[in-house]
Amino acid sequence: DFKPGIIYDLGGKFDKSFNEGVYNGAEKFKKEFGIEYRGFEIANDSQREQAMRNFARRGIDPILAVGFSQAAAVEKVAKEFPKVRFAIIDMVVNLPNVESIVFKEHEGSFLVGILAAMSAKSGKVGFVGGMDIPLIRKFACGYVGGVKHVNAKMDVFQNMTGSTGAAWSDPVKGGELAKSQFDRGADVVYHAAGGTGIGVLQAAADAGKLGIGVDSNQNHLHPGSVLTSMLKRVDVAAYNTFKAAKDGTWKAGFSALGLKEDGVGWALDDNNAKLVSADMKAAVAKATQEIVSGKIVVHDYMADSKCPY
Amino acid sequence: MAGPMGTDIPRWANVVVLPIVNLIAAFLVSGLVVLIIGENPLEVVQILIWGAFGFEEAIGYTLFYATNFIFTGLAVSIAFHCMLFNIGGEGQAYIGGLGITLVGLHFGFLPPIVLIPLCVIGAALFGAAWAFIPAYLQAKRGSHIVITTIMFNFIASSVMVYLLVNVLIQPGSMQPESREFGEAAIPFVHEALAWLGVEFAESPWNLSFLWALVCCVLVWGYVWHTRWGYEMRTVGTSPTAAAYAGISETKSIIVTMCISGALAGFLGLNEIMGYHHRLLLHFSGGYGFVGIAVALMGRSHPVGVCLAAILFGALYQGGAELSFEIPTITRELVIVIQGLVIIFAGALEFMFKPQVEAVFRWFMPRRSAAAPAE
Amino acid sequence: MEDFTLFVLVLDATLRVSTPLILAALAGLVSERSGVIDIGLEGKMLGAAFAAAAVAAITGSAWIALAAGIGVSVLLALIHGFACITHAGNHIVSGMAINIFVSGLTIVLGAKWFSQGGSTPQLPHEGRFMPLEWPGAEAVADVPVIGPLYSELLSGHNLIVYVAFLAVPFIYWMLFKTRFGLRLRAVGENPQAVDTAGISVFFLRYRAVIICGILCGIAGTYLSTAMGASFVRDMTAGKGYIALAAMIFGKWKPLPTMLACLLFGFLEAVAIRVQGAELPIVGQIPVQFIEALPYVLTVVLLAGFIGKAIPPKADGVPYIKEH
Amino acid sequence: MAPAIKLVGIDKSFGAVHANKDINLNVSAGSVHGIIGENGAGKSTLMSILYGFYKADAGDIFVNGEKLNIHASQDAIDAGIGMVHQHFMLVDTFSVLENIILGAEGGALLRKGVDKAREELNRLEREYELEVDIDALIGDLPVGLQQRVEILKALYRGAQILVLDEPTGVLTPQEADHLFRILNALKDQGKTIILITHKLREIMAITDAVSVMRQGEMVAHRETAKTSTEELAELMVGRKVLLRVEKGEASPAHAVLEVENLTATDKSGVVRVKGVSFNVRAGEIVGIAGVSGNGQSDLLAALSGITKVTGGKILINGKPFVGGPPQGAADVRHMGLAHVPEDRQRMGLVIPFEAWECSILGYHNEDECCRGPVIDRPKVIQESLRKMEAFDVRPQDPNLVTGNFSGGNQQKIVLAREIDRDPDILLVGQPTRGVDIGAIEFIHKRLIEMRDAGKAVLLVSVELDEIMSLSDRILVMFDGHIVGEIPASEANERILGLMMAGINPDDDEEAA
Ligand SMILES: Nc1ncnc2c1ncn2[C@@H]1O[C@H](COP(=O)(O)OP(=O)(O)OP(=O)(O)O)[C@@H](O)[C@H]1O
Ligand SMILES: Nc1ncnc2c1ncn2[C@@H]1O[C@H](COP(=O)(O)OP(=O)(O)OP(=O)(O)O)[C@@H](O)[C@H]1O
Ligand SMILES: [Mg+2]
Ligand SMILES: [Mg+2]
Repeated sequence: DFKPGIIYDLGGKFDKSFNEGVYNGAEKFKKEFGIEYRGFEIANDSQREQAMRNFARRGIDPILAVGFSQAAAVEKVAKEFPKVRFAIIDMVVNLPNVESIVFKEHEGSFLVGILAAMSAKSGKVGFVGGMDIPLIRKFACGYVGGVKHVNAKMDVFQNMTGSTGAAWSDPVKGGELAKSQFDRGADVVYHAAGGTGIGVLQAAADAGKLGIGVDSNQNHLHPGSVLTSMLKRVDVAAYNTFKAAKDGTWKAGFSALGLKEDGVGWALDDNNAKLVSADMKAAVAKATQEIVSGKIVVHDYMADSKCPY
Repeated sequence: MAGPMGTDIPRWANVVVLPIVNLIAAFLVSGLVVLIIGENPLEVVQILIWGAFGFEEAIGYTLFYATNFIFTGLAVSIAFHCMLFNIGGEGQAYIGGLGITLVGLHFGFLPPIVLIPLCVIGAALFGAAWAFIPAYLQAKRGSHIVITTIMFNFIASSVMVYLLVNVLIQPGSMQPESREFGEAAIPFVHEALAWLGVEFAESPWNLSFLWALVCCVLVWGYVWHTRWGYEMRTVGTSPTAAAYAGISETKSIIVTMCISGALAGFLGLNEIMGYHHRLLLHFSGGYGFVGIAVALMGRSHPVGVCLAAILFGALYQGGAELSFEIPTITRELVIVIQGLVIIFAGALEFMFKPQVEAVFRWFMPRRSAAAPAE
Repeated sequence: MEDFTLFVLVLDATLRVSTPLILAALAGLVSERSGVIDIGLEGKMLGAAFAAAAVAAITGSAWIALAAGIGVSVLLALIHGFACITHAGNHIVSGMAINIFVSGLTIVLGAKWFSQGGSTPQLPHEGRFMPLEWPGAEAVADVPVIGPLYSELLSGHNLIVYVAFLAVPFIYWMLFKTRFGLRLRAVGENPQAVDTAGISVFFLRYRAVIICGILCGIAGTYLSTAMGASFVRDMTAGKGYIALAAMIFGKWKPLPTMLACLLFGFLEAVAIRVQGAELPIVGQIPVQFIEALPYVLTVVLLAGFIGKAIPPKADGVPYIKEH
Repeated sequence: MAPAIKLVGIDKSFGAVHANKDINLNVSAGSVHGIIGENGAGKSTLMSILYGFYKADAGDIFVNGEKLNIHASQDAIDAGIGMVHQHFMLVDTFSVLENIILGAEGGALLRKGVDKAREELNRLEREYELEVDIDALIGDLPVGLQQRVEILKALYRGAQILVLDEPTGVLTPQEADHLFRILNALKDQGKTIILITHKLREIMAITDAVSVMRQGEMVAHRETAKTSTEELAELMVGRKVLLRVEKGEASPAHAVLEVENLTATDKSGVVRVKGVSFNVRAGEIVGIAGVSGNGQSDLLAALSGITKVTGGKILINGKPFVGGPPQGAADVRHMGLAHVPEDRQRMGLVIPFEAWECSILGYHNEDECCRGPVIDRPKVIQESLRKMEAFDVRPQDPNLVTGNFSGGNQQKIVLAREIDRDPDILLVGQPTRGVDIGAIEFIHKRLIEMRDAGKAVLLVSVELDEIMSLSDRILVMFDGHIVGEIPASEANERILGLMMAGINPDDDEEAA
């Protein structure tokens, strides 16, 4: 019988960020098809392999590993259990029984950068990252690209919350960082900081400024104060993987989900409808089109560890 | 604390029975927590024990974690003998891992028989170096070592993130990790057993475990059988007597802390050289702090440290199986238990002493007529 | 002018960031003045932050939340007291244990109650301590110098910020001008002297520990219901340890302790703004360096620039009395 | 009239130590009542029970005829009992005033109480010759003044019954006389005084009645007028006491230890030894007398290499010695100096160590203890056993924890270690403090033997009897200086007492 499983990364499934996105996708799958799945949150690095092997041994299939840190474990365990199907998000593992899913976060960030630039009257916007790692710089770089695409003279303040794991879950510091950017004149602040971002959005709401959410749709957190959210559709990825496996259409291989694949995007709903003018919608739509068509190539920070904007 | 009382209670009552009573108390309170979150404590215990010892892989994992705890537990306990409270095991372990990584990255091509001793040296040097500064400040400037080692944990964390993100990261990789060192590594126990023709389930349990046991013996010998250990204990118990005897307090503090740091640094042997084969962010994952609990439980004696380390290893492994089996129980339950063990075995160490002694007196022939009236 | 406003804003942030440090450092000060070392400030704040956020999420009242935060913190303080005062346990071990225990328990309970991986839900406005605008703040905001000082720096903080700064003279007064303070200081220096003067050492120390709990409770409540708007795991992020360092800096005296807290707060506030900026000569400073700066500074200062920090003589020494 | 204090059947044990055994005591109102007993006889314990500091296992306390339930010190204070403890109960960082009002502040706020206290204290100071600067910090005051603060503290609380626990241990004979004048004044005011001491001279000088304790028991009560020192001494130790040590003439030879213009500081950097010069020759015992705290301890520490010498010269066997930590104490041993420290519990021994471990303290790096870095345990234990036999340490068990030996036996363990290696010079500090009379005789004999074997001995003691009976020459230290030297044959208590107070006896005679 069909029993899929998920191994979440260290942040845990309620990180309000992408682990939670995966969780939402899986829940959707569960509701739709009435199929139970197993989830496991690891407590330390050594448990990745253990949990994966545990799953595989108990006949759980497919196994979805969330986060780039799981790559080594997937590589190892997938070799041991060649009959079990594995999937990994945010990293590539080249094995015949592994599906690798990565996202082009820079493209989504580019779009919200455009929106930020257009709604910032002061000409200044901000970015608050979580832990200072390349992945987050990739978000930042795409965002800067979008802002400069609108107006090359605009200032973008950038802050990283810190260098330890706590940087993902320090909303108080996130709030302070955002406040400092508002103090310096920023009108909109985009966060890619997991739980820390909650503080960023809160600070924006408290200060009467705008925040931009990330990963999941966070517009509802402070209606009217969240300009939009950069969507990284890990929920869709999780859902699709499970569904494909159920339907027997699952394929190993590599997919990079960008705008074209609907893997990233921006959120528009009742909560932010008033904040996004027709002009802005048009500009984003245009940019989307140009990116999809290849006319605009958003720079990927991780390709060369540089940000040209 | 309690003076050398001329009581008629056998020594092992305080050394063995009391810690067990404390442990039971800690587990009873933990059971209460389990009840509060609406689960059945008995079932939890069952799963914990089965998850820790119920099958070969579980045993492997338990002993893998135990190896970590032996290293950090020894580190804390040797410092205790010099009356130093080394809260910095975490940072020293982390930096020790850096030493191993540098060796692994530069000499990964060497055969294991050469590489592994080099790693041991690398870990010891780096761990000791990180302990040296707080030790020096304590010995020479009187800066409180508890505070400085706490600060050094935070500093180590920042240093390592900086290095991983900017220096050691594999070019092109998004992960703040070093590259893999190559083939050479400390063999896994299941591999080693396979050479001997014994089959054992695969687990991260590796031969660092043997080195941990060797360290226990070395620490035991050092503390109780060498003149350096003698000097260290003298400084720890009576600094004035040490000054009288011409023993350098400064030297003892620094040497002890360096040994402590080196022992903590060995954590990386197990985690990095034995299992991950590359440097990970936060691989020290709190093991340094657990070392405090292990040292307290183990009464700072290597045998006690070993037993306590296995206990905590079992908790970690059993706890993982537990959250696997009962999803409503989060993995942090193990941290709660850990905290309770430190409270009961450490801070409330002697709370049950009167009761334990009373029980012993009950069973023992009375020798002193003048038992106190309390 | 621009620079001045910016500077005022940095000071403003300094006040916000320093508030929990001041409360926690004063808490540690009262405790250590009575002879009880407390490295469990972190745990007490964390416990209070959780309790406050949890209660605020359920009741929607900031005041009940504050009561809950204080209640939990005092309970933890009493456990510490029970270990250190009644059972003559090791103060550092007890403090450590409480930190570890609380960091686990808040998540276990939080996960059970709110099913958000240990966090609490976002708090509504009534569940939080919101900024208080002083009369006329709007009006004078544009007056040069005075304007920003009044409307940004003084006005517009939440109640707890003011409480923290008022707590400093209050604790000073309590320690040095009252009978209770005299006895409390005496018990931290020479408990036998207090005992033979006919005063209970245990009761005095318990009261000190309770005051410590109350202050930590306020600090924790501030984190989750005033500065932030929910509880997240390990949200104290080392503030308890920084407060401890500040107390040592301040040599166990209220006013210097507050200044030390302000210094650390200022550092953090500046760090947030310097981060990522290109500075002359040194270039861009790595964020990790800035993050480690308070810790490095603490070590450097402890190593000699503050002279000798002499703790109360009986600090951390259990008082054992034969009966 | 009912006795001021009446104790009936007081019993108290600390674990295995039975400190007070069924004690009865009557102290009549308006008298000075002495309690004597050897170290560890249980005097302090008894008084601490009276003062509510300890709780008796059994027995009743009556004050002015009324039965009193004393649970805490406050009850005793309320009943008008004041106590000056053997170890002062003062807060060093507080002012005199703060110390005095502690516990009797007169209101929740300090302000009012402080003003009233000033007035009251001025009155008390004048009335009883108890002058002291009430705004000075306690830590800055010499012990004699600290004691006055303790007395003031008790009087301030309105004490009618004053207990003084060995008040003269820290005083010169002259200061002690001043104290006795104060006590007499108090007595004239109708107050009752209990004076604890083990100095017979003081009992005879001031008390009206005296009770004797021995090993936890109250063995006798006497009216002072109807007893004698000899009787009291015998009651105290339970047998006839030999008050003089038998020894022959000394035949000193070359100087083994030469000290020239030595200065030294204590831990906090205060100069304690101020330009001291003397020598100790082979075959003689030189005694250093002085009230404790006048630099003797620091002199010993400097000579034995524990602390750094800040000026002057030390020659051992003609070779210069530069001491100071960390190596000093080890170096000096190699030069042939051994040191029996004043404080055996904190210096001479490591209390939680086993006896064999303590038997090599300071010599643990010597070749005979070790094979390489490893301590040769069997050999050390055997050596330790041999030394225990030679010095009659009981019990003869090298594996026993040091703390479980009695005080006298602990002292013998230290002596055995230091004397056994046959040093050229032996420094001895307070060799018989807290040691029973039998052990005292033994220790004194060994010191004389060492002298007769041609060794140099430097003896520091606060017991004038000990100094006078053992030494061949006596140096007196006062305020860091050596203020005089006299041959033992010419010394008596009065002369030494004056010198110990920094007064030249010749001047004093002229003045008289
Ligand atoms: N707190 C305590 N715990 C254990 N034993 C104690 C304690 N206080 C006193 N004793 C023991 O009780 C006995 C009597 O001690 P106490 O202090 O009353 O003697 P003392 O007559 O005052 O002697 P000294 O002249 O040395 O002051 C001693 O054997 C001592 O070791
Ligand atoms: N703190 C203690 N712990 C355990 N045993 C003790 C302690 N103090 C004393 N004892 C035991 O009690 C006995 C009496 O000790 P104490 O010090 O009162 O002896 P003492 O009669 O004063 O002898 P000495 O004259 O040699 O000092 C000793 O044999 C010792 O073993
Ligand atoms: Mg006494
Ligand atoms: Mg004795």
